[in-house]
Amino acid sequence: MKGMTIIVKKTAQLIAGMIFMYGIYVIVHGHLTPGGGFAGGVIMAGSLILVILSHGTDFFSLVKEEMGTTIVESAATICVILIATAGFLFGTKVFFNNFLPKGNVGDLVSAGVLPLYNIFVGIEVAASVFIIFLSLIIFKEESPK
Amino acid sequence: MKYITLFILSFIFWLLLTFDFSVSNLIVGVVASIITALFFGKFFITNVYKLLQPRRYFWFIVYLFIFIWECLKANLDVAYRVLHPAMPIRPGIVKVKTTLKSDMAKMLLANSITMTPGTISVDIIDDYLYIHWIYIRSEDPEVYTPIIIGAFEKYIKRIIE
Amino acid sequence: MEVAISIITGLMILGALFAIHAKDLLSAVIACGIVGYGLVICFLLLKAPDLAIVQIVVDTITLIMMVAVVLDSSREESFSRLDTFGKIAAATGLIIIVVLFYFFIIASSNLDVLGKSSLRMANAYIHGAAQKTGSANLVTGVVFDFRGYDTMGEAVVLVTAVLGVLTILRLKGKK
Amino acid sequence: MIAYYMCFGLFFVGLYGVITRRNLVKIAISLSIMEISTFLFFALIGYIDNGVAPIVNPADPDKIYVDPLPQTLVLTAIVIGLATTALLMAVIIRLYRKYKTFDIREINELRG
Repeated sequence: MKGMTIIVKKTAQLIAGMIFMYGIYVIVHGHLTPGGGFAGGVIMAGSLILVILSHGTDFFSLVKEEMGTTIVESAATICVILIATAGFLFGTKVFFNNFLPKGNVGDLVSAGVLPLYNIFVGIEVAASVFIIFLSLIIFKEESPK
Repeated sequence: MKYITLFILSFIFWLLLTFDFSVSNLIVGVVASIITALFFGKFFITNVYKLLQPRRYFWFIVYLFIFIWECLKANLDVAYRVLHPAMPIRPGIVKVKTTLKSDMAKMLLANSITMTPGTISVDIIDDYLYIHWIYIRSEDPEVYTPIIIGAFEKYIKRIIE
Repeated sequence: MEVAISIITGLMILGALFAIHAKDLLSAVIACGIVGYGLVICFLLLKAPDLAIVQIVVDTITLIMMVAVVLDSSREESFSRLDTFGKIAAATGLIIIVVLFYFFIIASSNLDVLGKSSLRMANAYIHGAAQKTGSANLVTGVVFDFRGYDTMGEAVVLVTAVLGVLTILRLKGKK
Repeated sequence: MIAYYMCFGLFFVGLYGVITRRNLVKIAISLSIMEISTFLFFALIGYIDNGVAPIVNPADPDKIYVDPLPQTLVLTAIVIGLATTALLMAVIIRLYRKYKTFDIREINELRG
């Protein structure tokens, strides 16, 4: 897949890291401000898509990247279920039990396991949106017109 | 080197976003900046030592004022053309040769031209910028080149090259 | 508030009608973007910033996907005269729509007036959630704590959809 | 009340598109329009007059908050909608590669 012109390339180089950083901010502060795992994950995927679309890559690195992203996605989903099961093992016997100390409402480290759920769901959403995009590109490269 | 620069820049961005200087927030910011640097350091700009030279920042501030002045003039010009009953427009695409060499400088020039009302940069091919202009004053390259990019080019050269 | 939302929804309806009737598929896809971004403004007016953030990013990515599908095709919708079967289908559709609208008018007498409604669970969540979960953002608290099963099911649906996309697209077609 | 009627009008526009169009991309667009009208309906149900966004400020507890429950349901529904749209797009692109058309009637005739 070909890249775009110099204007888009250079702007993407400067901006993409900052967009990724903003996605992390939305995820990590998800229990304090608007946002959370879903929104931040899609923003992170958007920054990765921006880099791929503007720079362009060859077929083999796309396939390699897709395999890595699939593993990341599955691992994140398993982590979500593992945390839920951990809640089952500690304290009262309830799935999705919030077993960590809650802290003060409004602090960054508070709300028990909710930030961990946010982080893993964010990784999972980012990885799956990125995989969908990658598979569309790979399919296009694979079958010439 | 560029990994470290991206790390510092994204940490500054994190502090601006949160504006919270507690220990936990700083630790999370450092971890997030490391992740960002690992992912995007490969794509970041190469000549990062230029970020350490103070005179470039001085010229950048001067350039901001020049840019705002040019933008105001162009705004009034476009407003005159829109409000005039006869609509004196003569749109077309012109090809401008620039003396700037680095890609970053070309990007900044193209973005400045696009943000000025009335002109839009369509593409860059080698040293030539293709620009859509709302009123083509003349068809001679010697005449229209200074009108479009003359004000920006010398300052951008001092900022980036 | 009601007037503002009605105006924006009216614009969304116009965009939707244009999207359905446009001849060029690319402009149809872009007109579909009007509906999505109008929804973002509605969410902001209805005090739902979480949803606004998610919707604006999801809509952009949906647009990217649809444009990617449309761009490498012939882009034009082939219009032909409706035959008898098409006419019957359209007439049946119109009848269904009219009947549904009649049922909606009957059912709408049970709806509360906009801005006065309050669900039974709402008060329990609003008063208890911040203390019980320790999360300042009530939506996050409800998503991951009280409604954790929903979220887990959502994650599984997402994984399944990705598996489906990979399976469909990586299949080598029969020669 | 007008807002509810407009919301249902949007739903019926989507339904009309699904029934009358024969182009697969148009059908996908109409489905996403129906989806969007449902999201809007949920957000309308949860709105309370003079309410603020459901983010608790511990210093000031006596505020009216908008109902967080419908927002939660919509939050998961939006992401699932993205996934289903992606799946639909994958099916459409696969069909186009095989039959060279988006028209469902022609695909029906060409099948076999």
